[in-house]
Amino acid sequence: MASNIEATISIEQQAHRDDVGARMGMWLFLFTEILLFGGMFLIYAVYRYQYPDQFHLAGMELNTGIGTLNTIILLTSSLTMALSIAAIQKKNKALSIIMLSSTLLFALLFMVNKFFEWSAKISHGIFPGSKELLEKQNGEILFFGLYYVMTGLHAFHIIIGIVILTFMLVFLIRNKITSDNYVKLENSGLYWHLVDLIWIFLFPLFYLIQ
Amino acid sequence: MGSAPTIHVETVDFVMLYIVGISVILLLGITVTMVYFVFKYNRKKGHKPVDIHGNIALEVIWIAIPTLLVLSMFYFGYTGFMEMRKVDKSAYTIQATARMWAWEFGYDNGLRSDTLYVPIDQTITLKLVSVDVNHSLFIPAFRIKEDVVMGKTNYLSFKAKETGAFDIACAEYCGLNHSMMYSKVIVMPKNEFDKWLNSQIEKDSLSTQDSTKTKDSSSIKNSLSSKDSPSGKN
Amino acid sequence: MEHNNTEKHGGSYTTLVLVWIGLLALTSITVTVAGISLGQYTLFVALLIAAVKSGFVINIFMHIKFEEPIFKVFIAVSGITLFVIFLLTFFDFIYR
Amino acid sequence: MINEAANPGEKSFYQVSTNKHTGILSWLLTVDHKRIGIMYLIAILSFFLVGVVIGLFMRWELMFPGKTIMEAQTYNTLFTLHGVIMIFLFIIPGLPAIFGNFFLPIQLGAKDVAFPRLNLLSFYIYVIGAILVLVSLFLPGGPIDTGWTFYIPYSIRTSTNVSMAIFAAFILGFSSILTGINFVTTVHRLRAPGMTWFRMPLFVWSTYATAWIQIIATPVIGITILLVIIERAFGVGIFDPALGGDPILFQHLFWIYSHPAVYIMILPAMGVVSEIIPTFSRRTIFGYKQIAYSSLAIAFVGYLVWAHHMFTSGMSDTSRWIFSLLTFIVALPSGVKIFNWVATMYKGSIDPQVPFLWVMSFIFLFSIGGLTGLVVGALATDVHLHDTYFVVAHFHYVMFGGTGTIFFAALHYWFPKMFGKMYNKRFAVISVVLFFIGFNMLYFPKFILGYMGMPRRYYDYLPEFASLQLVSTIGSWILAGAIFFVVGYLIHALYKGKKATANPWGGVTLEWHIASPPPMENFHEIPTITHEPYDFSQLKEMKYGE
Ligand code: HEA
Ligand code: HEA
Ligand code: CUA
Ligand SMILES: [Cu+2]
Repeated sequence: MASNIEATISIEQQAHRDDVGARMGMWLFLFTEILLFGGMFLIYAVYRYQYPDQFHLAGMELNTGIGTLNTIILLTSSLTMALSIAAIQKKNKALSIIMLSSTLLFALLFMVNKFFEWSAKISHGIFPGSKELLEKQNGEILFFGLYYVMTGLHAFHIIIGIVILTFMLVFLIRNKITSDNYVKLENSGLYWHLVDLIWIFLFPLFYLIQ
Repeated sequence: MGSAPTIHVETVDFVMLYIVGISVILLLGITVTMVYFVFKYNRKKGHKPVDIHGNIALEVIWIAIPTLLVLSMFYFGYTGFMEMRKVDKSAYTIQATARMWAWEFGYDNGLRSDTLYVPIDQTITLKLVSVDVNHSLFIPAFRIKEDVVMGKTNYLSFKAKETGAFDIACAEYCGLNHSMMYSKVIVMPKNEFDKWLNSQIEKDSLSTQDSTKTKDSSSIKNSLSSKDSPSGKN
Repeated sequence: MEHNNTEKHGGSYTTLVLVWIGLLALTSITVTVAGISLGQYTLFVALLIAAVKSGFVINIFMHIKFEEPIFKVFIAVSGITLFVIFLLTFFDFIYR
Repeated sequence: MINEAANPGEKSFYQVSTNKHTGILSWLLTVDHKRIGIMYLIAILSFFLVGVVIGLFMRWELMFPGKTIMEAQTYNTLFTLHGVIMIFLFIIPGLPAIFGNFFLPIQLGAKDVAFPRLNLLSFYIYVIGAILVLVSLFLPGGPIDTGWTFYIPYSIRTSTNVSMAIFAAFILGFSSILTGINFVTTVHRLRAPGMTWFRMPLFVWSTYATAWIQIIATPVIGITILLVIIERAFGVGIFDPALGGDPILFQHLFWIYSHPAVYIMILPAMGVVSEIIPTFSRRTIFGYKQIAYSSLAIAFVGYLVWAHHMFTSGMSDTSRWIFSLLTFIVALPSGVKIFNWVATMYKGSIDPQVPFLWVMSFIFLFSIGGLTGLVVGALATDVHLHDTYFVVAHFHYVMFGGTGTIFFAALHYWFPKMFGKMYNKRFAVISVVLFFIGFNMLYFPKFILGYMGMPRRYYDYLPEFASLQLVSTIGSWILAGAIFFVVGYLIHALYKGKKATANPWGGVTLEWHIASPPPMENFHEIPTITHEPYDFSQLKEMKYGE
């Protein structure tokens, strides 16, 4: 069988590097994320249109303080992410590592916050299928359903982001990402900013209905 | 299906004929041209091919003419449809309730029946509600249909011009016995309908009496009662 | 096919920090505005601010400002698609 | 230009591994787009086989009224599986994943797609999704019985294995998205020098347009599926009317994907047609730009019409007529293509070989399918025909008569290139004819049945429909015979077929400039393109014929 196989070529070694192409691929992927959340925003919009008052009522029960805090945390993490890329471009590896680590730190902080927020809600008996929730009006049930699903899915993206960024940190330390080959870091950054972008819309829609 | 038990029948059949007619002409035109070219320009005949990259005039024509055609199709479809959706103030309202897998028709005097009785020459508005999943009330002979959706009241209106019994089918998949969710609409003269409406108040549904009246195709309907087994005979 | 793979693009540290400050400022505005009752406009204002914020993030943090033009076309295409989907869906719910 | 005379001793991609493995692993771990294409071909054909066998069983059950061979519940799961397999496992990935993977890079003059490893990943995601579909059949609860549209609320009420099956569809969506990302990037970044946008073959154009739909539309069904699963698992109120949700909103989201998806199915097929017709007419395509643009147009306006599947659902009358109007407008670009194809035959030098015969039957069958699409696009008629066999006939004509036919056309057109073997042409002609007869016998009666009022997804039916149903069932056997025959002689050709030359048909797009089967790297050096895609003056310098 093997006798007629003489040459083994590795396409990967051969293929030329194309950073613009890589970023293009990443952006195309981000569009799928946007449309994914777009679908949920559409559901939100329709139900808010159908039950404006009940959405109002339910929105009052969310904690604006925690929401604002998390917004600030995420925005800052976006800044450190961007700084980390800028630093590696400017050949400042140390700064890049510091900034990336802070991004990770903020991400964790966001999750901790989220955890407290959710557990508070759950301890009040508001969670999908709970008796207290089912006693509420339909619009409120839908609001909390969406609240859990949308912020939950967003949190899930944060977790994935944490995993990705951890890998990037390792790459950075091990010089797999360098000042002339950092497209991986850039693409992770794009992903991270997208997560931030989605939060920018989630925040007013859930925490700021007053 | 020669007769026209409602006016929608004429409308729908006209729109159908119109679109299908144009379609057949286009289809034949395309097919004949294609087959003709294959013979005319066959390689065996040794023609030298001519590269024609395009022809603006032609390309404009075959966008413009189909546009006009489809707009006319849309127009007929639209007017025909709007005519079905007109709500008539004087309409007689009946509530149609769908459940897995049966229909129930409620009259305003509290009467309930699993067959739909309606008077002739009177606009009927069916208020459609579902107690479980989606169904769809479909009367093929009247060319009308509307889904029955839980949590939402849809309506369907029609005016029968002929007496007789016509099938009601469920056209939205609703589970195991979806194909057996048949009922009948029975169109009767006004006075008979009134008599029926008043005499039936004490007893509720009396479907046994109806099934003798209906024409053929009752085999499925009868088998409705025995849940799982469809018409075994045929 | 020559691509300059190591081309530098993206803002300086100061730009990034300035943008961040801007984003924080917009956040505080939107929180404050939500407190005042603007009636119907509350939602509109909140979304407007969110849109401005995302404009910053996309252009500066995500480097779109420095990217090849085709990227902007892509973003426009997906944005328009999303908008059309919203619009057409609402034709149902508004006219029910 | 390139015309690298295929040098005889050259090793084809079958003989050169892309990794350090040999044997089966050199395939399973390959990142070569051609090998991945072949693997897709095998996988997709296998699932297609499952789908058709289910289809045959359905026809068997429907042969006579009443119970013929199975219970109602079995029938309900069968048509669901038939739909799910045909849509998600066969026709959506079919042409792009097999022929797109194999030929898109070659036609662009590239050595591979932009992200070869992602390409392999996407294949495995496809396989995992497919396996999940099969696993869901055997779990407690029983196979899914909702129809491929899994409408709410039935899909959250039924006790069958809905979650698993639709999760499989979710997974398959990822595969589709990754393929789309790969193709868009490839087209933008890896065109050979001189390959300007308007020198790209039309198959590339249509695959490119398809890739955009895959990227933009698929996530919408992804989230919809996810929400149904979450709703089933945790009782979250999203669509369930018992909790205030709106089942019609679910339908909107479902069709926001699934209508554009029908163009995922048909666009690559239209691309193949635009390849085959010039090759066998030996002249350039008529209205190249119009065809190229209409592909893009179809991709984008495809988002405007989804609710034509919901004309009787109880949505507002306003949106009913808006969507009906848009539906008619959207049909126009498809019409333009048909006219351009026929015009391409004008003053050509037509050699009606097997692939061309498939294309002719495509034009006929797809036109019927498309034109009946207009019948159901009109409001008044759709109210009567919605959810009847008329719709079933419509979509089999466009999907099977359209894309399915072209699947076979593409297979016959590129078979010599992909495998380096030629099949028996006499058998091939017989099979086209049989296919055509069987197809029309199977599906044409369904138009009449639908008009007579036979609803779809019916296990049992009224006696008045019996004779046409019987005709339909007999047609399914003829059709099955034809397809069997095709598969039979193709497999025979793989082993015993004559060796194929580099350019048996006299095509001029790039794949015909390289050996059959192509060498590992496609091109020794990246070619420089100097011609329009269908410039047959190149033929003078090329060796062609069998
Ligand atoms: C490959 C897949 C495919 C394609 C290409 C199409 C193409 C079209 N479809 Fe089809 N359709 C389906 C797959 C497809 N469809 C499926 C799967 C369903 C059912 C789903 C389910 O419920 O399970 C469905 C259902 C469906 C419905 C809903 C029916 C109902 O449930 O009530 C409608 C309604 O408008 C419709 C319309 C159209 C139209 C107008 C086109 C147009 O794009 C067609 C354009 C083509 C032509 C018009 C023919 C060629 C042109 C000419 C010959 C030139 C002359 C032209 C003019 C005069 C315009 N389709
Ligand atoms: C591309 C899509 C596709 C294809 C090809 C087919 C193919 C077939 N379909 Fe399809 N069908 C659908 C897509 C498709 N279908 C969809 C989406 C639905 C809707 C489901 C729903 O309602 O949810 C549907 C519903 C549907 C119904 C309506 C069910 C109902 O409403 O009650 C019927 C009924 O007759 C039917 C019949 C058939 C038959 C007999 C075939 C046969 O396949 C055709 C005859 C047989 C062959 C062509 C092949 C035989 C070949 C071999 C055995 C060897 C092959 C081997 C290899 C390839 C390796 N189908
Ligand atoms: Cu009720 Cu189908
Ligand atoms: Cu459609």
